[in-house]
Amino acid sequence: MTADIILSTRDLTIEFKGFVAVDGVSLDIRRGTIHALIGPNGAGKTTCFNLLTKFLTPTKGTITFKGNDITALRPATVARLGLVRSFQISAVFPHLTALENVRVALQRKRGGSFDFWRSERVLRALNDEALNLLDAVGLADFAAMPAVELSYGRKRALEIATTLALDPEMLLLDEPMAGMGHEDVERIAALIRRVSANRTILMVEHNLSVVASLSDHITVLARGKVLAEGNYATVSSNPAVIEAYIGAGHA
Amino acid sequence: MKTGRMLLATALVALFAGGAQAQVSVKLGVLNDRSGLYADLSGEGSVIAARMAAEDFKAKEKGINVEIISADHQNKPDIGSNIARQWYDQDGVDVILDVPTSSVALAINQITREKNKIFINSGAAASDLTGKQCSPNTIHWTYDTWALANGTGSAMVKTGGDTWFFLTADYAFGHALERDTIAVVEKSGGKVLGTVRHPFPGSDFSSFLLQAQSSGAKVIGLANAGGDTINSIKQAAEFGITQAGQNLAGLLVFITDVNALGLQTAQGLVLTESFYWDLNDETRAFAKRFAEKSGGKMPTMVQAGVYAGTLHYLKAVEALKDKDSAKVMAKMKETPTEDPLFGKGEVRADGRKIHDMYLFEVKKPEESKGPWDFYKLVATIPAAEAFRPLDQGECPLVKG
Amino acid sequence: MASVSERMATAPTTRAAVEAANLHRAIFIAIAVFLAGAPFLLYPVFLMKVLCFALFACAFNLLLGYGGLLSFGHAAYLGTASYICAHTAKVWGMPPELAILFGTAAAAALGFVFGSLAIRRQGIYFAMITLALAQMVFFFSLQAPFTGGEDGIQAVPRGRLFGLIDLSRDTTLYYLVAVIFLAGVLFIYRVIHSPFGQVLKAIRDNEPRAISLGYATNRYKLVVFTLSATLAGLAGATKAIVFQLASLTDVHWTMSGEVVLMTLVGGMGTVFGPMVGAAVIVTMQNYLAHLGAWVTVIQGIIFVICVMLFREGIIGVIAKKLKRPL
Amino acid sequence: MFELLGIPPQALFGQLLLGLINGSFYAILSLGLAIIFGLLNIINFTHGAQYMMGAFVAWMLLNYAGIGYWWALLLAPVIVGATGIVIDRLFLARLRDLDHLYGLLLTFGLALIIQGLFRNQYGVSGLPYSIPPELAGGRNLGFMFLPNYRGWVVIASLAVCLATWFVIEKTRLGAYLRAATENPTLVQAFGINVPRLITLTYGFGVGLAALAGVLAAPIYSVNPNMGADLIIVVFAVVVIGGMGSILGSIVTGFGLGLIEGLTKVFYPEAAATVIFVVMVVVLLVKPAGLFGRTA
Repeated sequence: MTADIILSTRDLTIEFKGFVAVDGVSLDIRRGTIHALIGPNGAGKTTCFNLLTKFLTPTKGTITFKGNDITALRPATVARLGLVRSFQISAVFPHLTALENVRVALQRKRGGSFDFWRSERVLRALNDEALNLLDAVGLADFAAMPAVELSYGRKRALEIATTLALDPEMLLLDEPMAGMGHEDVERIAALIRRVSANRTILMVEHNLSVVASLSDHITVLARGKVLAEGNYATVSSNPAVIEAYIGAGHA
Repeated sequence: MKTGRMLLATALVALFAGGAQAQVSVKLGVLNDRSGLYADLSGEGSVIAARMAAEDFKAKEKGINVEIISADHQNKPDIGSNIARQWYDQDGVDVILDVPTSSVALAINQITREKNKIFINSGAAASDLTGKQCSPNTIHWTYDTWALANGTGSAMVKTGGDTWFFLTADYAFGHALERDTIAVVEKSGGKVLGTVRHPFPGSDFSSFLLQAQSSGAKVIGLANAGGDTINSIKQAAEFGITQAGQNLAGLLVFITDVNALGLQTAQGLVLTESFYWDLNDETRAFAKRFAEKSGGKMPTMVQAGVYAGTLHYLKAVEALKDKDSAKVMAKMKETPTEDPLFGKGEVRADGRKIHDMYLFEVKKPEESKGPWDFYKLVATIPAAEAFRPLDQGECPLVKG
Repeated sequence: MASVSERMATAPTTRAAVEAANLHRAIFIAIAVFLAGAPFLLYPVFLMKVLCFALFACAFNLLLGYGGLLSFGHAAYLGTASYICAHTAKVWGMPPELAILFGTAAAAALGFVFGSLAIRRQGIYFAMITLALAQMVFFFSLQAPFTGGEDGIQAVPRGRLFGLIDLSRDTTLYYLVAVIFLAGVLFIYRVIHSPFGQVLKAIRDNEPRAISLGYATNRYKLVVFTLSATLAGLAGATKAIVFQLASLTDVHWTMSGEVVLMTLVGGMGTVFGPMVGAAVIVTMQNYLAHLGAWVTVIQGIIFVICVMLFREGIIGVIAKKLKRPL
Repeated sequence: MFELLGIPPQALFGQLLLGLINGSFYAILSLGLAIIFGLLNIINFTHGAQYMMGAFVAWMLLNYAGIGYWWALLLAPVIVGATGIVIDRLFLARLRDLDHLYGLLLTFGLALIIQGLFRNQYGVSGLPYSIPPELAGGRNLGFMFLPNYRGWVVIASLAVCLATWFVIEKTRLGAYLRAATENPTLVQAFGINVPRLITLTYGFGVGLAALAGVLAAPIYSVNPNMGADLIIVVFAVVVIGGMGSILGSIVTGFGLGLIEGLTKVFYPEAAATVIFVVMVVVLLVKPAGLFGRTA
């Protein structure tokens, strides 16, 4: 069975000055699924997320990815192992064009990124692949536009294209729908479903209808702890979950 | 090109003026500190002094067209040498005057030699200018570290200050001043009990002053300059060092420093200068005219040196009716100097200008009759003894 | 798929890049032509000063404008190279080309060491650490015996290039400096437009994102820091030969401030901005030298104006007007 | 009595005390910087110039208005603090949304302007300012002669530092301040005028610099460059203490004064460098500084 679990945590805990943001969280994420992490404001979702991608170091606990203990590794190393994240606030490189944004991601696999004496013309070989990725998220027409000039929804799409360029085994999406209009939500949801085909996705998301339609498995966090787990039907009927949402989130 | 055009213009002016005398146009550049530590002791005052020299000499009537320009070297050798190159190459400057700050002076010394022009230094202290680095194109007018160390060092030992402790700024200039003074003190029969090298620039000297105090030396020699000296003196007064019987010897202190400190703090300080405005009737008359132009400030010895140096240069040009550097330098060295500020003197083969030096003590506040009345004359060091003997400077020009 | 390739053919992406590259090439050629003729119009020593500072500013801009790292201690590399070059040429009697090489290498080594310390922190922390490290270099230069303290190292011989060409004539030396300058800025241009430069710009724009893409950003920062220090060193070493002088001015923190000013005035993150900025500031200092302390005041005012109203700098504004990267 | 490395222990006490006195200046100055950095996220490069202004305002009050030291101690920080408020309103407030490095560059430019203007007006030789008669003289402590004024400096700066620390860490106002640094929107929602709070904080930090200037006027040369070199040392102190840490800046300020004092005895040539050496060592071991949060 363990071969089925791509990412797992045991007793993951982090403390900030006496405040325990994530408290003994143990997760098992199965390969090939879309796993959602939800919970009311301040439940520790984003902190948990940052722990998984190594942007924060846990006070205690372990993280295992593809059977390797990655607790002590650095963020860039984890990314190279195939665990790639997106950001809550759209994370693009504003002064690079959309094409360059995607190409920077492709470039890493190509190697030779320290070659400061070579012309960037060598990178043009990657343009085709980059354009294909842009096309996949509907941005092919904006390839030459600096990312800073793209609309919010397109920035999110660009970010996902960039992430996909790494062809990661596992994607961590931090609120992919945050701040999006209705149409964009539909499009991105479709995109997520499409790209989930042969990879694992863990996402943090507020929009419960998106969670309901996309995810195979849901973990509910509250006050840094796991409150409930299961599919949407199970979780949404759990009285503790309802109480946590009504009690804290929508006060 | 520019120079050529200017010469043509002045020649035309001369032609129309119908003057029977041959016209010579000289351009003098006063290069000094106009914004930093030495701005008060050189700065605009030196420009005023140079202008006064040209007027007093009645240069125009004697057929010499004098143009005076000035610039700020900010006490940085690279800025100074840049200006000097441009002045010589582009602007047709014949003579550079003043140049306080030894590092800049040494740079100008080298460029002047390379371009075969004339450099009459008044502001800098480095005795190397007429020593190892002496040049046929340089005259060092007013003072140097050797003269200061000699004046203060030997006179203090003679009056009983025979044990010394040095407070030395930890860089080349401080080391040189310390070395020169130690030599004089030991030669005069004094003893050096210790030295402490303080970082440069520093602001708190109390720790070093305590070390000086506990050494029990009778004299604390301040081998530093500018703000460091001012702070040392100020804090020595605060820690009651002078009241407790130790004497401070400022090895490079100017009248502007005393003015900044105030007599309350500076009283009793012993120092050497080559000029003081209140020496005699001639210096007082000059100082009065100078003060009218400079907003009430009395001239410093550096500014006096610029005046006297300009005067001597113009005399040589007048005698030769020519401004060729080599000829003028030769003339200046063979003619004895005489001016109202430094009296009679000479320019030695190594470029050293020789005149009397004076040892002063700073007055107590109750002794002072008004602003700028700061010094009591302690001793006059005759010209023959005031400067480093010609054969000790290692100047290559002397051997020949 | 076909449709994508079709669009590729007319893609504005590559077209814009090619157009920009052509424009840049034209400007570089214009600069080269100007430099070739300049000593007949202007005072060569002044030109050499401008070129040295322009190279220094371009090196600094590589770090700030493309690496997003504000170093407030770049004088350390300029000054170290200047001292080492002056010492090698004067005391060891090395020919100028070797002296410049030695000076540059020293700056590179120092840049590597300081860089590895400084990149451990970001933003303002980074700036303060570079400043403090540079301050150590200043105190060292003040006290070390070989630097000549306040006097600096003076009367540095210009020597003969490769033992053949006598550099004592200003015009001859000028052409050497012009070649060094052009080589330096073309190298910087290549770095900016290299695979490495792409990653660098990405890190500048959004470091966490670059990390999440798997880039070990600190290594890139260290490389660019070292490159920038090396080129600053090249400028410093050349300057020592030009002025025959290495002095404390070159290592003082106000020099670090001046190079920021030059870059800011010209336009940070532009290829040509720092050159223009350096020319403007050096010219200003030269022609306002007689104003004394007012020069600092004017510099301060320019700083304030740039930060408040004119953050893109001269070339930045022009580039915006032309809608072309410059 | 035994001797420590050739220095009698009494002399050592004396030197340590002097180090502490210097440390007081570092402490007040770095405290001001830390407060400004903590709330505005700006490295206030003008701090040295504002310290200098404090000393100059004291001198002006005495020479133009006949107002003595004690009133200057109160008035100069208020006056200079007010100019700080003007600077914040005119310039810094407009840069809040930009990269914080612009704040650094702006204050650097302002420092150049202020120092240049004072140099033009007053030259650089310095101006005399006497120790107030109440504090003139000194007492013999057995191991050294301690000028009364130096004793006063230590007491005054300790009091100021502790009072500031207390206000920021232990009072309601301080709680708002700290909260405003973390989450300005939230504090705004409590009905607090955050922009005004920020402006006043800047004014207060600047006032602290001016206070240090007044304290320094009787013992250091009052000249336009007096802050220019000091400020770099103070930056190092702040970096060592951990930027933005109030307690860190106070403790490090006094601590480094002591270390510097000891260096002046054992290896005086290195006295100016030692702080930077300490800084590098600290950064290697603890990149966030001794009291800093790891961010």
